[in-house]
Amino acid sequence: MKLEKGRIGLKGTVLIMIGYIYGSTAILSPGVGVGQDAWVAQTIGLGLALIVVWVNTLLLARFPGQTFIEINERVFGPYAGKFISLLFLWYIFHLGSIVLIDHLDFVRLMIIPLTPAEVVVFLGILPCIYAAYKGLEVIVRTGQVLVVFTLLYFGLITLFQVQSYDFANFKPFLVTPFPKLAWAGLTAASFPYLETVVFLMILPFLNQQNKVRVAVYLGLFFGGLVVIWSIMRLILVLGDTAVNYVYPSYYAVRIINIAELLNRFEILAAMNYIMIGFLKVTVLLYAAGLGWAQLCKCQDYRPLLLPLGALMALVSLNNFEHVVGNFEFTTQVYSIYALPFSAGLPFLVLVGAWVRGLPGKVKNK
Amino acid sequence: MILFYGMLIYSALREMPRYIKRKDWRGGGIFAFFWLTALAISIYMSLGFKRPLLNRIIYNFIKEMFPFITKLS
Amino acid sequence: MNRNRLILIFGYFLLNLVFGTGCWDSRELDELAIISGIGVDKEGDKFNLSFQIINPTGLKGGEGGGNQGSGGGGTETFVVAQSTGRTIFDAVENVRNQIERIPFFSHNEVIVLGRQLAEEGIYPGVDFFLRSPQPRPTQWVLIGSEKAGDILRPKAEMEDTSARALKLLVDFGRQSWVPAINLEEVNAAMTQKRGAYLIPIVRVQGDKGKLFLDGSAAVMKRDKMVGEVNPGESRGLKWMKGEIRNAVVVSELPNQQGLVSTRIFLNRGSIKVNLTPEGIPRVNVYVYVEGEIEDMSGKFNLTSTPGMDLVKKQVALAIKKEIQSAFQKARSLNADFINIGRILYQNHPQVWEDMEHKWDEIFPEIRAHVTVGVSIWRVGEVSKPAISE
Amino acid sequence: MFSLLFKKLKFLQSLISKPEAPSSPREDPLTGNLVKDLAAFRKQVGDSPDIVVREFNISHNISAAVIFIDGLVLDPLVNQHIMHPLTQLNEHDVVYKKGRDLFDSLKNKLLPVGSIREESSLTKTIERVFTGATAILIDGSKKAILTYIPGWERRSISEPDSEIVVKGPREGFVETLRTNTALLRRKIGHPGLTFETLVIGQRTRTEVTIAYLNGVAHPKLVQEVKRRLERIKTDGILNAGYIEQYIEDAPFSPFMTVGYTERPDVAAARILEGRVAILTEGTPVVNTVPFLFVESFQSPDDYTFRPYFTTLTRWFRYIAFAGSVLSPGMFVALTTFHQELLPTPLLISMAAAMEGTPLPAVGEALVMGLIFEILREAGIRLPKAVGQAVSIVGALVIGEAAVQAGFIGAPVVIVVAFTAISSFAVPKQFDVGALLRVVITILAGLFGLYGILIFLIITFTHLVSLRSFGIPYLSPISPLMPKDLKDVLVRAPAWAMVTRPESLDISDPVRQEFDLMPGPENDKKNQKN
Repeated sequence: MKLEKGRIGLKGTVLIMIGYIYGSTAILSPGVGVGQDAWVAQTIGLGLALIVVWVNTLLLARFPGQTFIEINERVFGPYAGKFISLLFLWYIFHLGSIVLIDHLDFVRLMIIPLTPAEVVVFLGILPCIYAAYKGLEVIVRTGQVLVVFTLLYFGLITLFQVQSYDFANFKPFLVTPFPKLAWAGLTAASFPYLETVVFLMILPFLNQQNKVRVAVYLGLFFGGLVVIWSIMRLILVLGDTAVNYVYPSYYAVRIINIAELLNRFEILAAMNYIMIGFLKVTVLLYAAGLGWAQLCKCQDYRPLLLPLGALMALVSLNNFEHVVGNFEFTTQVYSIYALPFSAGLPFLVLVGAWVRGLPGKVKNK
Repeated sequence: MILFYGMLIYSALREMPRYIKRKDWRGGGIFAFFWLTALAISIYMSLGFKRPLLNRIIYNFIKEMFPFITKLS
Repeated sequence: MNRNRLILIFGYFLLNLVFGTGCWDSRELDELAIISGIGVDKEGDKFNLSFQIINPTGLKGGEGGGNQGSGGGGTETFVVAQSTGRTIFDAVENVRNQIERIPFFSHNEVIVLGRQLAEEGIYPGVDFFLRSPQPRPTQWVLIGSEKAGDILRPKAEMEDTSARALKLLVDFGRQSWVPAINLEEVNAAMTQKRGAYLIPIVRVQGDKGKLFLDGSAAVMKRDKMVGEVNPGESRGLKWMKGEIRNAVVVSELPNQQGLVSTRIFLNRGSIKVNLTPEGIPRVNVYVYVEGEIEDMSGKFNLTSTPGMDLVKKQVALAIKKEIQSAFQKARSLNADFINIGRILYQNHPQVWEDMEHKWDEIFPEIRAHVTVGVSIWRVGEVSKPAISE
Repeated sequence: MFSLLFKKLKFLQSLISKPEAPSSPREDPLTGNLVKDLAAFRKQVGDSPDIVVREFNISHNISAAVIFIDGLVLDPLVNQHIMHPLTQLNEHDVVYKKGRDLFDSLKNKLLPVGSIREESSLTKTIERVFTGATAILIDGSKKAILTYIPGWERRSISEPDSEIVVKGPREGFVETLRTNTALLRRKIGHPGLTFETLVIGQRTRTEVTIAYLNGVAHPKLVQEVKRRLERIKTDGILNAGYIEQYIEDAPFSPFMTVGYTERPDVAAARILEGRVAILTEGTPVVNTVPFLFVESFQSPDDYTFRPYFTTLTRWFRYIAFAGSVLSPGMFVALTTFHQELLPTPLLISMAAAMEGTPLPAVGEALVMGLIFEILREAGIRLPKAVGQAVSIVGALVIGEAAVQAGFIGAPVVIVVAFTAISSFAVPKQFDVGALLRVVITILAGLFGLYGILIFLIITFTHLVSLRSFGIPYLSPISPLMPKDLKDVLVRAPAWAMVTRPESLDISDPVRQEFDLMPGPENDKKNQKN
């Protein structure tokens, strides 16, 4: 029995992967900590991620059309498999709550500062639940339009910021000590790129199963390009001062002022952050809901979305005591926390499948 | 908070009859699990206790396990 | 039927949402005190803030023939409120004791910092404006020649508020001689440990309180004012950065042949820092300008290539002089507002690492080599002066 | 409180759940005995004054009867072409005495009428008589002859008021189904144009015809349309709007998923694209399915003017729709939440204009919106002469006086006026526009731009999830079909629209040849070489 009947196309999948990767990096701009070499760190991170997701593609190629939860159960049997699935689901769920609060903190701090957090989060999770309820096809079709809008916005902002570009900001090139750079690269790898592990729940529904690898790599690569360019733009515009701001990319948009006429573009930026955050949270919520339903062999995943979404919102309210805690967490320990889930679990399962020789005689079926 | 209570009550009113109709006890069980957890957290929060600060705990734990992080970032 | 029940319940909660909760962030337009200019002064250990608040009713009367006639032309277009507090935000909250509306900073046009504050350190005076999401990072920052409050008080003659007039003055002046700097740039400049920067100084002239922005500027190191540059020196810096869009260079021709004014409309500039074999930085400045001759006193005949060459040479000399004077001032104040340190860091990071801690000793020794290229295309409609022989 | 409501709902449902036993049409064959048949006929239909039963004899001995409804047939023609030949027969002419032969000779030789058909069932006969046929019963024959000489009052073909074009045909559909099918036939000469007829409504017996182009429309689509139409078991269909509500995909959605038009050229164009048209007797409106969101922004004039201009106007329509939905909400959000986003001079003059108005901006926007909706409604329902007076009074008194008196700020009036005008630029979606507008204004008053954005995301997700007869409602935008954007983002010239819309999933995608770009003959040759 299939819980999800929808099939998604290659183009849409690649587009939502781009949006997903760009997601919270749009706001938080990771790796700015290493100054003008942040884009190098991002490139290192992308490179690492491109190597690591090889595992995911191998896994999906071994078990075409099966989600990570189903694969786990095949490889490790009902109990150990369920345990690994639980870890994975916890990660997705927790990531969803972090992303949710990242974006809504922005709304709360910059757009409607006096509105209580609960209301903002409640309103924020509503469209996510609705879209996840409508199923994968709708998520992808909605998402791809949002991503196209994002890319248009991106081009527009790039164009408008040209006058404040200072290419000297890139200099001096590579003065950060290597361990620091490597650490920043690792953080970058795990912060936007390896979060794509959630697509292990979505790619099985791709209508061309032989194109899974293409989808993963195209999405990751172009998403990486977008992120790297956004970081480069930030350095070009703000230079070293980028670290001084809580939301540097928003600030960089705020200072656009062309001939006293084209200014106040932050409305576009804010809309973009909310839309892209919606996309990311929706994907995560959907994956969590579908995962739980498959784990417990429910007949339908959709009823779970409301309580799960409420739970995600409530947990997101209980993640940090203040914005600083959020930044510390994201920049310092997140990569260590996430790597075992986002890189370790697929690897473990792949090794397990390889040792047990699975899937052995699929062809008899 | 009242919004979350509303959401939970809505979901219960909407889904419980369907589960009973379908006799999908397993799905109903997991639904109830999430529902009750969410309700518990809502009540906890609306009673005005200090928030549990999940990520703070993870943060402190990992910071202690890997002290080199502070130097690098 | 089930669906109907659910819709009812959901509707009940929606109603609850609409009526039971408030609209936390909404502020009606007529509840706002729209601030157009802020003056920050320091008096002892307290901050004294002056707000120039737009009075919409006054504008209404002045604008469109008066609505009910009650507004009339007599109402002021802006009011100035003052308050003191131990911090900026403290003062902002204190001003609410006097004005009945919510202060609203998003449309602030200029921040004027008092002279005393500038000497003691401006950071405590601007942190609030950087931190709060309301004030825009693109507003101009100025330093008042005296107290900032006195600068905001006089009425502007043609604009609604004097803050707006001041903003327009900066907007125009930054094309030629005013080293305009906005809030974001101030913040960026303050992060430079060894560098310095300029903030224009605004003066009040005459009894009527005419605002006056001549291009003299305060030299700031980190957040403290260490000296003052005169208009020529600040323009010297702008030549180097290539920021001039519209400026007049008055150059003297040799042998008492008169003066030539040239309008410069294009300016490119670059500062290169090289290292001599002994490891001492040496600055090369390249400036290129294009202009046209606007007027001339005397009998000098332009209708020859050597004549034009002479004018070009004199223009180049005048610009060179200004640039050198900027260097001179920077050396004498030991304030690197040309940002040579940063250029050095960007191009020779290792060298900079050695020099950074003794930059204050090295900087006054640095000499600059200035090259100015001038191109003049137009001479106007007169090629040969009427009184020439 | 709720329990009471539930009880009420339950009661209502119990009413609905007892469906009326449908009166199954008994097969009632004609006996061949005229007296008996007529008695049976009278028994079934009663004695209404408009039913004409004219009994007479064909050449003395054979009795016969002509039955028709007065008003549905053209009297003079019935007299001339049916009564005259039948009554003027004399014995010598009746070569065949009785029964079958007589019947055949009547049918084949004597009746100078084009549309003739036989019917052996009494019930069917009655049905046909009631829809305008003239029945001839002959003693001794078990079949009735039905002729069609319809002659009821019908409206002449005129230009539809709702879809006016500048450059194009002026004819519109009328209430008569047969006329409408004829109009379509005249537009599409290809024999592939197929009509299929169903009768819907147990009491009204309304004839509903579906029209499609065989070989172009997807057979599955035709099948699905027929299935949904056959599902309708109701007592009456008086209007195409009824049909819409029974067959649409998302009955709870505010967006319509069934298209409509009053123009034969539009209907023909849709049929040519592979859609199915549904013509309902008694309505000058033809429904077309599937209906896509982008169709609301197309107008027949788009295809008659130059491409550049129409591309521009089409974009104006998109902007107008966005404006009609968003502008009051944006106004509220900008003036009460995000004043920093307005340019300073604008903010100051708005602040000056709204100084001292008693209501908050949300209230002003909602009240003015309400007044506008009332004015519009009043203007539509009133006679035309009065309607103008209403709009003048509304515009002058309410707008001008309210601003003068300081009840309402002038900016609100400007915004509402802009909203009103732009909502008429996209007539097909103006109902949705009004609905969304109110919700967005309220949300903007509560949460500012954030509320608007959340609502827009939900609306967009909803739009994406809609389908109209299996076709995603938002195609070709999402799912993206780049080929189809030629008629969405721009309006390509006719010679460039080589394929039919891909998003409709039709059998025969190619509309025309590739090489149709016009130009002087020589140039074309040069290009080829």
